Amino acid sequence: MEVLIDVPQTELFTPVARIYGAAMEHLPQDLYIPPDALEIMLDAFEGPLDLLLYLIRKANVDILDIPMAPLTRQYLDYIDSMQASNLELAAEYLVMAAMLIEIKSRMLLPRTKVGADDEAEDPRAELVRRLMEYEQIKLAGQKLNAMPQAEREFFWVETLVEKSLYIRHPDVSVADLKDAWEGIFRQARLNKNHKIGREELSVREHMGIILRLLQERGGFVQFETMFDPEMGAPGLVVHFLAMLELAREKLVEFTQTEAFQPIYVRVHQGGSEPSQESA
Amino acid sequence: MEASQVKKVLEAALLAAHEPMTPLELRKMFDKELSTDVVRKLLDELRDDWAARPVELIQLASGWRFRTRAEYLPYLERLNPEKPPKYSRAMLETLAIIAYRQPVTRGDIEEIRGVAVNTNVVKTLEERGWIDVVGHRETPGRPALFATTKQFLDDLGLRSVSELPPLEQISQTLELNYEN
Amino acid sequence: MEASQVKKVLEAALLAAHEPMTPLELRKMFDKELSTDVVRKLLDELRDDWAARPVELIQLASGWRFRTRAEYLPYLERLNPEKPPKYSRAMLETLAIIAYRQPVTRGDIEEIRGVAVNTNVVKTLEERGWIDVVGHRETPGRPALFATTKQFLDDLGLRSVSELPPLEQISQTLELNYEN
Repeated sequence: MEVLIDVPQTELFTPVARIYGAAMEHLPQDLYIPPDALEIMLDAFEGPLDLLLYLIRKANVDILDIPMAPLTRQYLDYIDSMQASNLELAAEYLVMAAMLIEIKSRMLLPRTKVGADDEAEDPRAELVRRLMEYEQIKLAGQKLNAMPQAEREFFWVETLVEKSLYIRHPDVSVADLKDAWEGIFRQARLNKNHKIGREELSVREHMGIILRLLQERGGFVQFETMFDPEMGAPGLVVHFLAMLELAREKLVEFTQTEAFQPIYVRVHQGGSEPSQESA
Repeated sequence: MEASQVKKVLEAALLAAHEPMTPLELRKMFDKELSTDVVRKLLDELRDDWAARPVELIQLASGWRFRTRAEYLPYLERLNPEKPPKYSRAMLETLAIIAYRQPVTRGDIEEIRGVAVNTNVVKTLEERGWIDVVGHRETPGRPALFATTKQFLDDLGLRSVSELPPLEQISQTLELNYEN
Repeated sequence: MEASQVKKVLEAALLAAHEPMTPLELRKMFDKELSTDVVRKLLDELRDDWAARPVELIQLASGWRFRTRAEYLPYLERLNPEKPPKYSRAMLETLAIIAYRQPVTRGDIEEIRGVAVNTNVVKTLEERGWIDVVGHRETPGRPALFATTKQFLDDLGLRSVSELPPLEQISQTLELNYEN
């Protein structure tokens, strides 16, 4: 007959009891436990099933073949000792005592046959079923406790995210710009003479390109070098128009020392001389 | 985007996550460019890439997450001398009943353990986010039915309840003995 | 303990830490076997080891911590998208004027909009790299001329300003109205 477990595995959790301040780590090893030992073990049991299981395991008794007489006697001794010490006795223990006595009395009676083939049920069957189920759960609880647990055996990784390192810019779509422009129109009630189409836009873009190029090259550039044949004919025309528009808006000026000499484009120089001259 | 770059983005997201993440969620980072299957495949690769490192990428009930490997516990423990609280036997047995027999009512738990269930035990497990009420049994009083949560599985490093350690087969000897 | 093993322990601790950790704290894991200087040196090495990864080890005033690199934040943002910020009307109108009428001075913008231009509006657009100064108009005060940049075109998915929607339709509507 194998004993699955020795004692309730209380040492996993807390000492069984304290005697004169010293922790008592193991329960008494004998089957017939002196009542005063049981008394201090009160808190070590999780209830009547736990106590019963302990008594059975201690007695090296197969759980399926419980000797009812000694078991019931021991159980009652235990309850007596608790009552004698004025310990508050949980109702569950009394219910269990009643159940044990009932089983024992039924075992004394001759078994009645239910049917021809059916064996009469052993009065201990229900108790055995409950004890086995409880033992299974008790062991499962210990297994769960032994499993690695978050923040106990392992820790989650969580690196710092500094959101401020990423500035989210508002999204702007082409439609937003169109809406904004139309808004300005509506508000300003501009008249129909304001007609802005693709052509004019290209000119305006090229005006920016020319100014940027002049800036990069020191503000003074030979006229021909401002034109890249790769722009294609329409591009070159727009580029030329942009040049003229820039001149008209007095943003650039052209110089040529004499006929057939290179023409230079330069950013309009500060001062008011040219405008005075033209005036 | 190249696979190596996708893996780096996944790595960044998972290292920074404060909860497990599913392939479906992670996919959001790529503007639906990638299928969930591709994300899953890359997660498998990422797990292998980290095989020799002190943290591991694991798949849990509610997704993927990085955690420290168990063998580093002895060192990490020294950083926080405060020991994590130990669970009482009542707590562990109640948890075991809910985990292995779910969904169960308080009455079912009392029936198995043979004692009344302490309200604090259930409350503590609920507060930890390990169990919750999943319904009511249609019997008088409509008692609440408890079950374990995804977080319980996550915290135990499991993908599903079926990965819980199997119950001891105590009943195996039952039939043999009845023959006597 | 070998240096490589110490580094793994440091890596595990820092990846799981919820706040920056000092070399003095980290040293506790090694039972005073290591000097703070050695820990510091290994942290420097660890930082270099992580140089090519999506997470970086950084030294802050209060200690060392792993942090997600800034370039991965746009992806992480998609996991929990916040409402995108929006530009004010003034901002959009100013941008529209610069885009459609470039090059323009601040005075031109004010004239078209009928209100003074807020300095911050121009500054924000410049900081975003969408507009810049391409020259100066030779009028008193030599006001700066603003134009849109290549970056602006790229960000809006345009190849050239001429791809902006033409505004002829407005004029047409206006003409129609005038005909009535």
